Amino acid sequence: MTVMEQRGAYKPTPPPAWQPRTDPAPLLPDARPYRVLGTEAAAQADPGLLRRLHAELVRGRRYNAQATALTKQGRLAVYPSSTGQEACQVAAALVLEDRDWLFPSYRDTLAAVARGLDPVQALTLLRGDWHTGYDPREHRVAPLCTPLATQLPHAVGLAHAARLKGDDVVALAMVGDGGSSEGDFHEALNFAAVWQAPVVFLVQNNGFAISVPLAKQTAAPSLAHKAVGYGMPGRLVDGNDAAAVHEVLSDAVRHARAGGGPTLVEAITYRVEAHTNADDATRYRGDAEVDTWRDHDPIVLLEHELTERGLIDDSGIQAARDAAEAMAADLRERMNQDPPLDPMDLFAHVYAEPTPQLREQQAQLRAELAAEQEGPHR
Amino acid sequence: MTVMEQRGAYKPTPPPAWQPRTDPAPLLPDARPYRVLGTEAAAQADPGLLRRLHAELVRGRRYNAQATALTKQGRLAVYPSSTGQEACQVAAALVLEDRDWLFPSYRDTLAAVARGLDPVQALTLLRGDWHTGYDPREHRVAPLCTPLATQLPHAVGLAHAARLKGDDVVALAMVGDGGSSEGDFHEALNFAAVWQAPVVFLVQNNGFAISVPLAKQTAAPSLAHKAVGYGMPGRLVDGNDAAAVHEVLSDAVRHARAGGGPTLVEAITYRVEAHTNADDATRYRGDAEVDTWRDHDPIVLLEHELTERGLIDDSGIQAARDAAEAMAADLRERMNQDPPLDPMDLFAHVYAEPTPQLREQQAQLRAELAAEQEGPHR
Amino acid sequence: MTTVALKPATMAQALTRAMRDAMAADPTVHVMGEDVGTLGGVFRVTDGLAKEFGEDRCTDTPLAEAGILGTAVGMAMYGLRPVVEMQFDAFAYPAFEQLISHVSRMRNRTRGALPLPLTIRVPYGGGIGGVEHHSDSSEAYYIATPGLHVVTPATVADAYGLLRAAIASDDPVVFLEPKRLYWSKASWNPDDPQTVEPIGRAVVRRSGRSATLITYGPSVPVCLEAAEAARDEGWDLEVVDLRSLVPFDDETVCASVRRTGRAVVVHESGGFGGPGGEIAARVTERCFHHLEAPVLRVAGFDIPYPPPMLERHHLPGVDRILDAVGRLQWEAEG
Amino acid sequence: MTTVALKPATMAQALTRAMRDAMAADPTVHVMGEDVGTLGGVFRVTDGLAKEFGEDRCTDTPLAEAGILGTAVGMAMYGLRPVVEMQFDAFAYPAFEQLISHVSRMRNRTRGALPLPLTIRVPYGGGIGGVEHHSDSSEAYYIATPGLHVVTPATVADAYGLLRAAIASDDPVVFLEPKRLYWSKASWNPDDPQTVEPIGRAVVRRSGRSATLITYGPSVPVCLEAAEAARDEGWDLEVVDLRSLVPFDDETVCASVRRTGRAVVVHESGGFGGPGGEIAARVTERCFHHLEAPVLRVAGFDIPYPPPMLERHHLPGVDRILDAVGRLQWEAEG
Ligand SMILES: Cc1ncc(C[n+]2csc(CCOP(=O)(O)OP(=O)(O)O)c2C)c(N)n1
Ligand SMILES: Cc1ncc(C[n+]2csc(CCOP(=O)(O)OP(=O)(O)O)c2C)c(N)n1
Ligand SMILES: [Mg+2]
Ligand SMILES: [Mg+2]
Repeated sequence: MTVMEQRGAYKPTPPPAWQPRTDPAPLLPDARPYRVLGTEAAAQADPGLLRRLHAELVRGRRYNAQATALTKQGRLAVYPSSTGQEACQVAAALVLEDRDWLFPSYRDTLAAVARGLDPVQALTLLRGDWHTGYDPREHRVAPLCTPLATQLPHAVGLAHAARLKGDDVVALAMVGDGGSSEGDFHEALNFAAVWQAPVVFLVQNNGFAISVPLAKQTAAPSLAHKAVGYGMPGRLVDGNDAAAVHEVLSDAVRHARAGGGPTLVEAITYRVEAHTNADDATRYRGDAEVDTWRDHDPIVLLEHELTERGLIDDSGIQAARDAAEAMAADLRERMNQDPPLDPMDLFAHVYAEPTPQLREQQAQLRAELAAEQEGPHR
Repeated sequence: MTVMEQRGAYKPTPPPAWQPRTDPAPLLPDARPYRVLGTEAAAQADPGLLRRLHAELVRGRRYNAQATALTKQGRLAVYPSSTGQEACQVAAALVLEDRDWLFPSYRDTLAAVARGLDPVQALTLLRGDWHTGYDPREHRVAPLCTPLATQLPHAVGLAHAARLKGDDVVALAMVGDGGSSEGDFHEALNFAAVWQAPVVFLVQNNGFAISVPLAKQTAAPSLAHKAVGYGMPGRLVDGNDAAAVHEVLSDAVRHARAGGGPTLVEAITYRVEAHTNADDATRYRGDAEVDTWRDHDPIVLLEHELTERGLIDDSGIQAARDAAEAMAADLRERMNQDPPLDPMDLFAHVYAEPTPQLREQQAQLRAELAAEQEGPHR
Repeated sequence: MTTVALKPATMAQALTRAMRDAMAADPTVHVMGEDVGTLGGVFRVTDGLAKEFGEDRCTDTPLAEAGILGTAVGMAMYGLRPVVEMQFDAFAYPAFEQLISHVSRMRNRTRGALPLPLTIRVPYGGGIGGVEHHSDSSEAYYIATPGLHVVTPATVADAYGLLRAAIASDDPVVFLEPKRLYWSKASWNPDDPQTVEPIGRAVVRRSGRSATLITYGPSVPVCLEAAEAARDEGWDLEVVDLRSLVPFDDETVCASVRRTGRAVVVHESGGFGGPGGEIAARVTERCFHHLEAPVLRVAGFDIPYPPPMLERHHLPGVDRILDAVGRLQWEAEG
Repeated sequence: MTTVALKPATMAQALTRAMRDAMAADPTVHVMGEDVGTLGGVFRVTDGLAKEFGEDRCTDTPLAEAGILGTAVGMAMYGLRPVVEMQFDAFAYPAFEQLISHVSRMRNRTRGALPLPLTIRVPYGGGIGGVEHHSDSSEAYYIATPGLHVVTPATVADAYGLLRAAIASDDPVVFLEPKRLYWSKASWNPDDPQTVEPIGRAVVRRSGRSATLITYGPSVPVCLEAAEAARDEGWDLEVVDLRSLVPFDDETVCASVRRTGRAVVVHESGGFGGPGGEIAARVTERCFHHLEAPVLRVAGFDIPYPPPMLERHHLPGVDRILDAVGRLQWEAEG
């Protein structure tokens, strides 16, 4: 049709009705991170929960310290500590039901342990005897994920599959501030929102991606503000306030379970230690900044609240510490044993059935090992 | 340090001052797409600009029609028409200075032509004689980009490089609603905002990614709402209102040039024709929907405004049509000639200097072609 | 289940039928990708599945390949069997991190606890006049990634049989569909109980005694044509269709080469670093003393896939294959 | 420009020096990547560059590899020479679409109008006790992508010379840095005017007459060690360091193999579909009548890279190389 014809036929009309697909207002995070401890909201918090959180934080801190010590003794290849981030780690684990799934990043060993994983099995990846030390299906904990943000679409797919099957399962996926820059973050959040999948995304904004501070990572008002661009609610929480993180995540899990779709939670926290034992944090930040955060320590915050309100006494605190020490002693002892290693395993799990090629290679290695046993280096 | 020691040393403090890094309010798009034509704002519009836009729209529509006709004659391998989207195409080209760069997607041949490219050269990719028919540096038009959203980081990098060099250059990058789901979209917008690069992102939301409607693509209030998650302004505009698109894009270009950083513009438009000549749109949408959009035609909107306000008369309209017909006749004639083809070119531009391997392969092909010339198929 | 008379059927139809039968037989099979639902895919290979099984079983995803494959991984972790369509070969590249770092490794990572029964369908190769990024042969990337099976049919029957096997496999399978064979036809009766073709077995498509053409996918018909033409030159060529690049059927291939003493590997994918090098090397390792000539390769040039008007110069054709056969040092024999 | 006495220097220091000298000589050279600025990179290879040249010349990017490479493409389009660091081999995968569909093709796509003078530094390979995704050998993907140069140094001097050449190249170069050689040392005086080592030339690292070991990158020192050990068996091995996989130096390699009549290709990357197949195939094509035995390959197994405690079983070591040499059909000779 030529323009001439069109002109005769058409009248300019207003644009076909266009509506924002959802109301953006409720999706936007509050201007300040949500807090419970030290605020009026604390009065509403369940004392039993607070005590449970406290015990787990204390255990978590000790776990981090012990694992870091194990790197120095050569018992771990590397350990990315979550010291200072224990509130996020613990709350993420505690808000989930048994049937739910946790998708941890490589820094979230502690969350897996708080969910009930054997502390030694959780360290397999970092000890280096295998890539994953536990059966993810048994524990509903996905393998600790190293390629940043790549676990997020897995969480979405799993949650979606569960919903399709009619199972009442929520997936909680953890990622760092740095990881939020990856394309997989974007794609996962978008799929989750379009599918209304029961997923909760927890961004631990600990201020750094190795040496790179948040200001070089994003110019957004907050990472939680990204949520509106996917059509899901964004929530901002004080990541060192275990009660607040627990509450915000619980709400998000409940919302997801009820069919309300995904939520993006940004927890403002801080990586108090270096990126890993191999990192030298003095190259990119000063002590003063670290100290302000040490003062806002998740354990101290919670212990203070509990003490002030008479919900815990010294013996209660001591009991938590004793339990933590017992866990650490057990961990130390078991990690000091060499793990069993079988080189033949290299070929066992590449495919359901080894290919003819892998069988040949396995035979070759077996022969080599036998020769090694027999005689010295040629 | 044990928890015990910490407890003595620390007092729980409020969280270290946390501020939203930017105020989100001004970054959010208005609730309704911005319009000029048929509104009071039209009175402010420059008549010369409106007439220029009109002439380009008419030419653009004709270009689309002619290119589609060429597919039927086997003169083009494929043509993704921008019929109905000419306002976006033309405005994107016209808001740029000569030194600025345009980054078109595979649907944006017309934008390249409106920027001044030879209409035949712009079709090289789709004719299939080579991948790109023009020198991108000469025209400051990047190659038409097929892998969706991958051109966006290029635009960011180029704009950033120009700024580093002290050049006053803006890049305008075009992408579709479907393309906004790709990870590269996310990464590009984030880099642009962090670097405060002088880029304008224009999303032509034409309702579909091939057969997939927007509702399966995103749950966001609008695509423009994604902007706040990067810390850049998001703008929503009626994509069939050439004056409005021109104004919004001009503002964004001015903002970028002044050092204000990137803007995300979502233009609400509609793909009136099938995805390409090879697509069968009746499989996924009905005529009724298409008709509402045909009624909101960019040319009719603008022609109506111009006529009502006495800014154009029938001879003016006729002149625009005559110019369009002349362009089409020239295009038709030149596209009916077989393009020169040199198989040896296959090897010429893989590297600055062909590798020894490519020289061998080139010699092989040369010999084969010579043999072909000499005798028939063996 | 309604049955349609499809004889002769195209490869595209056989593929559709394979998915349909798999979906009917197993409720955990889910098809997903760009435009696979309402449209039935840009090649119509998923035509009718959304209608028959609903959009939850055959899903139009958002436009993001890493997201498609990544969510499919999660679905497989929960016990589904996703069948993912990548719209074109080159549009699988955004999903490579998910493919290499997760799809291929999840079983290994978890000592077998998390197998991923995932099929990734990739229309591949040229010869259809597509503009850039629509004709890549990307198999070199897949075969260099341990943990993936890499399968490609060349016939209508294999399209059905191998896709059924891929979907049934407890391992991830990259299923490469030769685009230009989508419309190839064969008399094939889909209502006969179809044999699922086990993955990992090559087949001799044409017996011959002079030399072996080792090939797969889109190059199989070209090699068969070349073998016919070669009769004029006095050569009786054997044609082996690999069907599966991983696992590789050394036995069938080497048995042929030991018989003929000469071999040419033919594929469309670029020569340098392409599958032909692997194939030639392993055949040579295993059959060295049977070889009258080095194993030669006929492959695409080491260039980005050319524009449509020039692609015929790039694609291995009958003449180029026969030229290579001619270089197999025949004088040495006689 | 301040000069530092660096003798003996490590490979990491030579690489740093190469970037520093390139940046000093050419203001269009920009270094970018994750943690390359303030931290100086996780391997400290960019140490001091941000301080000396400013953060605009050595930039900490957001954490997104496709974004890094994609923006570098744009920067190169505007005339800069970006040097991109991918933090580890496996973290280059998210950038593969940009690499394959743009970096490798932009020159070709535009008939030479838009060359991309881009260097992509990828620390690669194992042997450093890294957990999963930190030890991949991904060269098979790169060499199968026409339009890329693929280069890898094995010595301190080559690290400098080849990186200078890569940065000076008008083509994109994937520069593979063998992680476990970062701390290898050599007496190398950076204050001497350094010869930039042209890309595309292999070098004979050790002359020998019995057989040729064809290798590159992290396997070069292993092969040299094997060659020493082989003397006890009466074998005098030649070791060819390829240095550049693309372009490939057929001349040097084939000259050696024609001399020795036997060859083993050694690399850490998985065997199936790895570079060894290509190398063995092309050497065989070119030197068939000089070969006393098939060209053999010693490579990593066809498995995902193993965890640190098992990696020694995976990596080609002296014994495995000598076993292969022992299979080169010596009886056939005497
Ligand atoms: C895709 C990918 N790129 C790069 C890396 C290397 N890397 C490991 S941790 C890290 C920083 C992560 O920062 P963030 O996401 O904030 O998590 P955090 O370490 O602070 O917990 C980087 C760059 C990686 N693991 N994956
Ligand atoms: C990375 C990638 N994936 C898939 C495709 C195939 N494809 C071409 S156009 C298209 C739809 C694009 O939709 P949209 O971005 O909305 O642009 P429009 O066609 O509407 O202009 C698809 C899926 C592609 N070109 N690139
Ligand atoms: Mg962080
Ligand atoms: Mg669209």
